Amino acid sequence: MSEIFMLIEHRQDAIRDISYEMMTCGRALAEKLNTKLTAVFLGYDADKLVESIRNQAHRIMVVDNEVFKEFNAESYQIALAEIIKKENPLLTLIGHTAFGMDLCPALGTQLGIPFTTDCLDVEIIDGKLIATRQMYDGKLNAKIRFRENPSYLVSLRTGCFPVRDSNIEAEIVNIESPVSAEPDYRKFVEYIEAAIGDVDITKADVVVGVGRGIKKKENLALVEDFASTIGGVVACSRPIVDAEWLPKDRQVGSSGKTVKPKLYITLGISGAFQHVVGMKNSGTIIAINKDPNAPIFNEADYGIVDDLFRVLPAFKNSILEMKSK
Amino acid sequence: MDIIVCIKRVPQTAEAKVEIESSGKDIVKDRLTFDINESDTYALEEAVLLKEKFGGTITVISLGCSDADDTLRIALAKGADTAIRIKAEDFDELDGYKTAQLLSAVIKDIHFDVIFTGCIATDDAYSQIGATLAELLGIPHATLVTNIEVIDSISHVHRELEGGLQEHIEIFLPALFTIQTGINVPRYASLIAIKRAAGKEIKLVGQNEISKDQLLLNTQIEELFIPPVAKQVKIITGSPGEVSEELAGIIREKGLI
Amino acid sequence: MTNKRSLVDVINPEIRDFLVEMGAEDIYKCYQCGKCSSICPWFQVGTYDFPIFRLSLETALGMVASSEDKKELEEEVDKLYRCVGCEACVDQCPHGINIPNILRAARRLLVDFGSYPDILKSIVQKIHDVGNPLGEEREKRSDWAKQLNVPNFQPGIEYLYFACCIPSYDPRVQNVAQATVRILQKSGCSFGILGVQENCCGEAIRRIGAEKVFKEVTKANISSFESAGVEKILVTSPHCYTSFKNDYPEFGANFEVFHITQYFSGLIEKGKIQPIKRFDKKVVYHDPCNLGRQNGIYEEPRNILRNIPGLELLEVENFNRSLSVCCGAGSGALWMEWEKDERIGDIRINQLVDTGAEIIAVACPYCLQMFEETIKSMELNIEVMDVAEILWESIG
Amino acid sequence: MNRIGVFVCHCGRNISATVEIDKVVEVIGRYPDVAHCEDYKYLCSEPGQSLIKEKIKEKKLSGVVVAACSPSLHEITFRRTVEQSGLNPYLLEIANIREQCSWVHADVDQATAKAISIIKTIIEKTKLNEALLPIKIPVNQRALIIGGGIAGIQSALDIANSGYKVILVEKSPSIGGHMAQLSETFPTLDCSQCILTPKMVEVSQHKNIRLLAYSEIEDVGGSVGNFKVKIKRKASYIDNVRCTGCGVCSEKCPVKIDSEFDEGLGKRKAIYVPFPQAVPNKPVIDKDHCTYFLKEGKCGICQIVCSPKAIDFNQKDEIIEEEVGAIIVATGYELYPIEKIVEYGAGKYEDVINGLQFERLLSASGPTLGEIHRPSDGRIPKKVAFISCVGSRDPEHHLPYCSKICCMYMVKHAMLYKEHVPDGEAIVFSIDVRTAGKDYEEFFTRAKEEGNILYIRGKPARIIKEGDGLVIWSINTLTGRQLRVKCDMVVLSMAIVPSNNAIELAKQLRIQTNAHGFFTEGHPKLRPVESLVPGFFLAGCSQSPKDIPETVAQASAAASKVLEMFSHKELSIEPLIASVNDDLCSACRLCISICPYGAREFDESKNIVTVKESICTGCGCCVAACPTGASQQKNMSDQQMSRMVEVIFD
Repeated sequence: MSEIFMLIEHRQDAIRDISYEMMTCGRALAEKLNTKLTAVFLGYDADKLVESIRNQAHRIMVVDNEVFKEFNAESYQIALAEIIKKENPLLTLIGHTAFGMDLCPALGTQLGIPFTTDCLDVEIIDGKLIATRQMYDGKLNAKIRFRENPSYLVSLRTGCFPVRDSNIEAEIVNIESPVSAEPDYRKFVEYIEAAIGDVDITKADVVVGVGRGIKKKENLALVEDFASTIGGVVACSRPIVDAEWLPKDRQVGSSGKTVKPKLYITLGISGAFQHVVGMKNSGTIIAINKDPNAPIFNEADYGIVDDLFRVLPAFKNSILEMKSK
Repeated sequence: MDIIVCIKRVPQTAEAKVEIESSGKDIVKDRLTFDINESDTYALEEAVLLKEKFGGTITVISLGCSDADDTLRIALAKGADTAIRIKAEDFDELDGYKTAQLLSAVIKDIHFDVIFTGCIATDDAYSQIGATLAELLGIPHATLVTNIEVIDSISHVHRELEGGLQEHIEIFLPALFTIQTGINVPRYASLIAIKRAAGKEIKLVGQNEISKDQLLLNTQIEELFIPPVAKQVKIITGSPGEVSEELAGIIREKGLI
Repeated sequence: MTNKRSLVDVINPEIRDFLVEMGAEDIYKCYQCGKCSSICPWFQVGTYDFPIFRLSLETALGMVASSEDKKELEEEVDKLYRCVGCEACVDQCPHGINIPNILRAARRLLVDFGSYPDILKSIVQKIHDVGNPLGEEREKRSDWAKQLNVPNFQPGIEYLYFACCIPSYDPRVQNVAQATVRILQKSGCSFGILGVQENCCGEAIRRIGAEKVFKEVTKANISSFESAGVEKILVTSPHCYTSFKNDYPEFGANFEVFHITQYFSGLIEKGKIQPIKRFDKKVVYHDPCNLGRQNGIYEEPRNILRNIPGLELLEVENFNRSLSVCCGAGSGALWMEWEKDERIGDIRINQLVDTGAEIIAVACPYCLQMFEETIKSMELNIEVMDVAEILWESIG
Repeated sequence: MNRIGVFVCHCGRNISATVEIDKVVEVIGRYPDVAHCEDYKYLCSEPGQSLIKEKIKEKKLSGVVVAACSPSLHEITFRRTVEQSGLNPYLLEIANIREQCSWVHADVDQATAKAISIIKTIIEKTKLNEALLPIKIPVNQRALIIGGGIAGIQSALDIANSGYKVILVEKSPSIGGHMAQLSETFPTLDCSQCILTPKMVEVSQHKNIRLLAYSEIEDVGGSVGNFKVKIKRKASYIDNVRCTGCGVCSEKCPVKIDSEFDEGLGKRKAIYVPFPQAVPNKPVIDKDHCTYFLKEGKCGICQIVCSPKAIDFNQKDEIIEEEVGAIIVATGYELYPIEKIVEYGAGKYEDVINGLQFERLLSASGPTLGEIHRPSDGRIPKKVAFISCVGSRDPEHHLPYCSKICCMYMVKHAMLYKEHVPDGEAIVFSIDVRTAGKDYEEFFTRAKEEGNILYIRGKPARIIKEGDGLVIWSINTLTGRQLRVKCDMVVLSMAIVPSNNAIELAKQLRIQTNAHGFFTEGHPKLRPVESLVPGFFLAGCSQSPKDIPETVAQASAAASKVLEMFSHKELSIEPLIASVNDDLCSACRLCISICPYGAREFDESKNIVTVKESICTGCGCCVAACPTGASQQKNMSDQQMSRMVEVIFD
C-alpha cells in the first residue's frame, strides 16, 4: 500500500501549526490504511526543526539546502515533483495556506495527478479518496470525489484537525536537493512586517470583532464605545480593513492576527473561515448576528440572532449595571 | 503591456439563504443575485491601473453561460478592451482544473505580459485556478497579491502571508497573479465607457474551438450538505434587554471582564 | 496621460439619447435659473457642493458621469447618489423639470453596470433575495403582528394593510405598525395583511436606479395583491404610497391607495375613533417629502394631531408643508454614509428642535429611523413618534 | 347649366411636393360641370391671375374654384380677380389644399386623394353659390376708448385732434394709469409725471373728448360702425359742478385706508383725490370704507366742512348711453399677486415688495416723499436686492410668458436706488437681461459700470427673515457657487397680467383673449392693433406686456386705424350673412335668443323673424338653432352643405 506524504510548512525558523495538523490527519489516514506517514521537509540548516517533529511521522524526508530557507513555490515545486514522482505516494497533503495556495495547484498540474484545494477533511472510502470542502461563503459543505489515479494531492485548511500527540520515532532520510538555486524568474526578497498600531489586539483579554454587519463607518463609534465599556478592544474582519474603516493591524483571521482573548464578542460577522481561524481558540465566544444561518454560530458559545444595533445599547446598559453592583 | 484578466460571475451568497437543489449537487440559484466575483473586481482594477501606466490592452475572459456576458460587458466598461466568453454550456461538468485547462486553451493564442485572476471565487472557493493556469501556460505565478510594481519586465510583488506578514518577491513577466481584495479601490464605469461597451462584441469560444476530448476533470461534487455544527452554540432568545441581562450574567459568572 | 476631461468635452449625443430614453426627457426644458440648487437640502448643508442645476445641461451634452478619470468619476457617481429624491427642486422648478428622474436615468445605467455604491448594491440584493432591504427573513415578515390577531387578507376583507418593510422588521418601528393595527381594530375597520406574500414596494430601489429588481418586486406584489383580491390598500409609509399610487399603474395595477393618516383623519371626522386621553406635549409635525410635497397630503396628519386633547401642535417656521426639508433618508440615502458635517438629517433636526417641541411627529418610517439615528448621534433631548403612535396613546 | 373653372396652384413646392398636381388636374378635369381645369405654379402672381381672367372669358365660366392656400390669405385677391372679368366675386371659392392637406400630410397618394376630395366639395358648393352684393352700412364717427392710462390718453388725443368725438371711460377716479405712479422712466430717466400730466390736462380740456372717470362699461351692443354702449357712472357722491377741489373734505375725513395709488404703502381717506395731479381733480367717496355709508348716516363730516355744499350722499350710479362707431380697448395691466410667491415670504414679510411699490418709494409724490424707507421700520435700506422673473417665465406654477419690461425697470430701479442711497448696495438677481430697445443696452451697461450694480445670474429659491433683515438663498449659476445674500429689502419684479376684469370685459365686448387674458390681435404680425372682431382696436398692455414707447406707438396706431374707418361715411361689409325664408319661419324666436350679436328682430306685422344685416356677422348660430330650416347662411346653405358632404362619400 502506498504511503501518505505531507509537506512540512515552516517560516522564519519555526514549524507552522498547519504542519502538526496535517501530520495528525496523515497519521490517522495512514493508520486506517495500514500504511506510513512521510513528512517531507524542505529547508536549510534543518536539524533542529526536524528533530522537533521526529515523533510526528513515520519517516521524514529531509532536503537540506539554502534554496529552501524561505518559501519559494517554484523551487519547492521542482523538488517535490521529483520526490512524488519517485515515491509515488497515495496522497500528498499540503497546507492550504499562502504557501500551499501558491504551490499545490501548480504541483498537481505539473504531475498530472488529481488534486483539490482547501479541504476540511479527507477520507479513503473503499479505496477511493473523498474530500470535504466548504463552499458558498461557508454556508454549505461538499463531498468531493476524485478522478481515479494511483496518487493524489490535496491541500488542507488550517485549523481543521486538532493536533494530537504522537510518539513515533521517525526514520530520517536525507535527500540530495534537486535544485541548488532559486530560479531567476521568481526570487524571494524579504518579509514585510505589518505596521504596529496603537492597539495590540493579540494582548487584550476582551476583543470585540466587527464585520460587514455594522453597515456604516460611523457605527464604529458605537462599537468603540461598547468596547471601552466592557474593557476591550475593537478588532474586525477583512472587509472592514478593505474598506479602510480600520487599520490592517486590527484584522483578525488567516491573513490578519490570531487572537485568543478570554472573551471574544462578534458583531455582524458572518463567520467566514478566514476570520474564524483567527479567533476560534478564544475562551468564550459570543456572536451577535441577524442571520440565523451565519456560520459564526458554529463557532460561538453563545449566540444572539438579532440586529446588533438593537442589542448593543441594551448590552452596554447591562454591563454598566453589572459593573456598578 | 498586454493583460489578461479572468473573471467569474458568482451568486452572492454571503448574506443570502443558500438552499440545496434536489440533485444534491448544486444550489437553488433563481432567487439569488449574481455579480462579478469580489476579488475579480480588484484583479480587473489592477489591470486597468497597469494599463493606465504602461498602455497596452486588456482582455477579459470568463467561463460561463450567456448571463456572464453582462459581467464581461461591465469589465469592458471599466477598462477592458476585448472580452471573450468560453461557453460553459458546451463543456458539461466543470471543476477548477478543467476551468484552468479551458482558460489556457484560449489564452495560449493571445499575447500577454500579465494575467490577473481573483485570489478566490466566493462560490466554489478553490483558490486554485490561477496557479493551475500558470502551470499549464508555463509561466511563473504568485497568489494572494497585495501590491504590484513593474520595473522593466520584472514585477515586484507583495504576497499576503498569515498573521499580518507579507513577503516581497520578484517575478519575471510574463506571469500570473491572483489578486487579494483591498489591493486597490475598484472603479466605477463611466457612462461613456458603458455606452462604448454596449456596442462591443463579446467573442464566444465553444466546443468548435476547443476540443472536449483532451479535457480532464480532477474532481466532482458528490453531494452538498449543510455543515454539521462543530460546537454546540447556546442561542439566547428574548428582548434585547433580556438577552443582555443573560449575557451580562454569563460574563460575570465566568469572570470574563 | 493628459487631462481625461478633454476627451469628453465634446457633446456626446449618444449618452444624451441613452439617458433621455431612460427617463431624462426633461433636460431640454431647463433655462439654467438655478432655483433647484438653492432649494435643494444640500444647499442648507452647505459643506457639500451639489450644483444640480447643471444636470440638465450636462445631460444634454452627454457629460454626466462620463469622466474617464477614476477619481473624477468617483466624485461624479458620488454626486449622483447624493440626491435624496425629496423633490423640492421639482416642486420649485419653473419648468417642472424632474431632476431626480434625470439622475435616475444615469443611475439606471450605472446600476446595470455595477457602478454604484456597494452599500446600495447590498440593499438591492437584499430586496431581490428576501424582499426587504434589511435582509431579514421573508418568513418573519408578519411576526410583528403575531400577538395582535390580524387576519390574513382574503376576499371579503375591505382593506389590505401594507406595513412596509421597516415597520415589519425594525423593532423600534414595529411599534408603529402595531399601534396602527390597534387603532384599525378599535375603529372596526375590515382589514388584513399579506405578510410573507409581500415584497418591499421598491420605491427606494427604483430611485437608486435598480429598475430591473424594482420591476421584479413590483410585478410580484401586483400579482400577490391581485390574486388575494386586494382593491384598497392602507399604507404606513409614504414611500409605499408613492409607489403604489404613482409607479404601480405603469405595470397595470389599479389599487385604491390610502395613507394611514388620510384614513385615520377620516375616522376621526366620522366619529369612528375618538382621541380622548390627554397628550400634554408640544409636538412639531414634520412633513415627509413623499407625503406632502409629492402627494399633497398636508392636512390629514395635522388634523389628527389637532384632534388630540392637550397636544400643542407646532410648525417649523419657513420650512413646513411644501417647503419642508427632507429628513435625508430618501432615494437610498438612509443607507448611505456621509461625513458628519454633510448630513441633511442634522439640518432638519435642528429646525425641528428649534421649535421647542418635545416630540417630533412623523408619518414615515424612513423619517422615523433617520431622526432617531440623528438624535442619537447628536445627543439631543427630543423624541420621535409616528402620528399613529401618538393617536393610539390618546385612544388606547 | 354650370361651367366651373378649377385652377390648381402648386404654391412652389408647398403643394406640389405632396400632392400630385397632374393627377388632380386630370381627375377634376373629368368632374361633372367642370368646364376647365388647369394648374399653375403661383396663381396669386400677376400672370396667374391673368390666366384666371382669360379663362373666365374664354370658357364662359359661371363659377371659379381656386385650389390653393387658406382663404384667409388670398380669397380677397381672387375675388377681385374674378370681379375684374365680370363675374360676381361670390362665385369664387377657394379649396384649401395647402394648410388642410399638403402641409399636414406626408403620404403623396393619400394627400392627392384628399386634395381631389376637397376640390370636389368646393366645386359642389360653388355650383350652388348665389351672386351677392356687399352690404353698405353708415358709420357713426365717434370713438369710445376704454381705459385712461397712457394708451387710452394717447389714442383719445390722436382721434380728438383729428376732429372726431371721443368718449374716454376710466374706471378709477383719475386717468393716468400706472404711468402716473412711476417715478422716472427708462432709459432716459425723465420724470414720468412730468411727461404724462400735460397729456392728462390736455384730455381734460379737449373739446372733442368726453371724459367719464369713475365709470365702467355696462353693455355694448350693435356692431362695427354702429355700437350702442351703456356706461355706468359710479356715484362719487360729489356734485362736480359745485365742488371747487379745495380738498378740505379729504383733510377732515377721519377714515384712513391703504392708498391704491401708493400701492398700499401710503394712506388715503374715504373721500379722496387719488393724487395731486389727478384728472379730473374732483374727490370721490369710497362707499365701501366711508363711515357714513357703513354706519347708516353717522359721520358726514365732509358734508359739514364742505362750504360749496358739494357732498351729495344721495347720488346714485348713472347709466349713460352712447353711440359710437369704433372702440379702442386700452385696459392696461396689473401685477401678479405677490402673495402667490410663498417661497419668497411675499405678502408675509413687509420688506418684500413689488416693482410698483418701489416706484412709489422712489417717487417724490410718494408716501416717503422720494426718500427710500423700507416699509417695516422706516429704516433706509442699505442693501436692496431686485429679483427678476417673479411669476413670469414660470409655466409650471405661474405664467409662461416674459413680462418684457422688468429687465429694464430693474436697471432703472437699481440705478435710482444708488442715486438715493449712494452708500447702499444694489444686487440684481436675473436669469437673462433682455435689453432689446433703443438705447436700452447702453442704459444697462451704464448702470452696471457706473452704478456699481451687481448682477447675479440665478433665480433665488427662498427669502427668509433673519433678525431684521432678509436672507436670499440663491446660486450664482455662472460660478456654481451657493449664495446667501443678506439684505434689508427685496423688490420683486412681478409678472404683468391683464387688468383683473379683462376677461369679463372681453366677454362683454365679444372679443377674444389668449389663455392669460391678453386681448387677441387680428394677426400677430400684420394686424397688431385690430382685434379679431371688426370695430374693436387694441392698445397698450391689455394686448401684451409693453413699455411706454411701445404702448404709445400702439395707441397711436389704434387711433389711426379708427381714423381710417372714420374717413368713410359708409362701411362695406361681407354679405355672407344669415337670411330667413319667410315661408318656413314659424316665429319660434329661438334665433333671437341664440344670436350672440343681437342681429335678430321679430317683425310683428309679418309674424316672422328678420335679420339686421348690418349687425349679423354670419356666425351661423341661428342656422344651427333654427328648427324649420328657415334660417340659412348665404352661400353656405343646408343644401350646399349636404352636397359637399355627399361628394366626399361618392
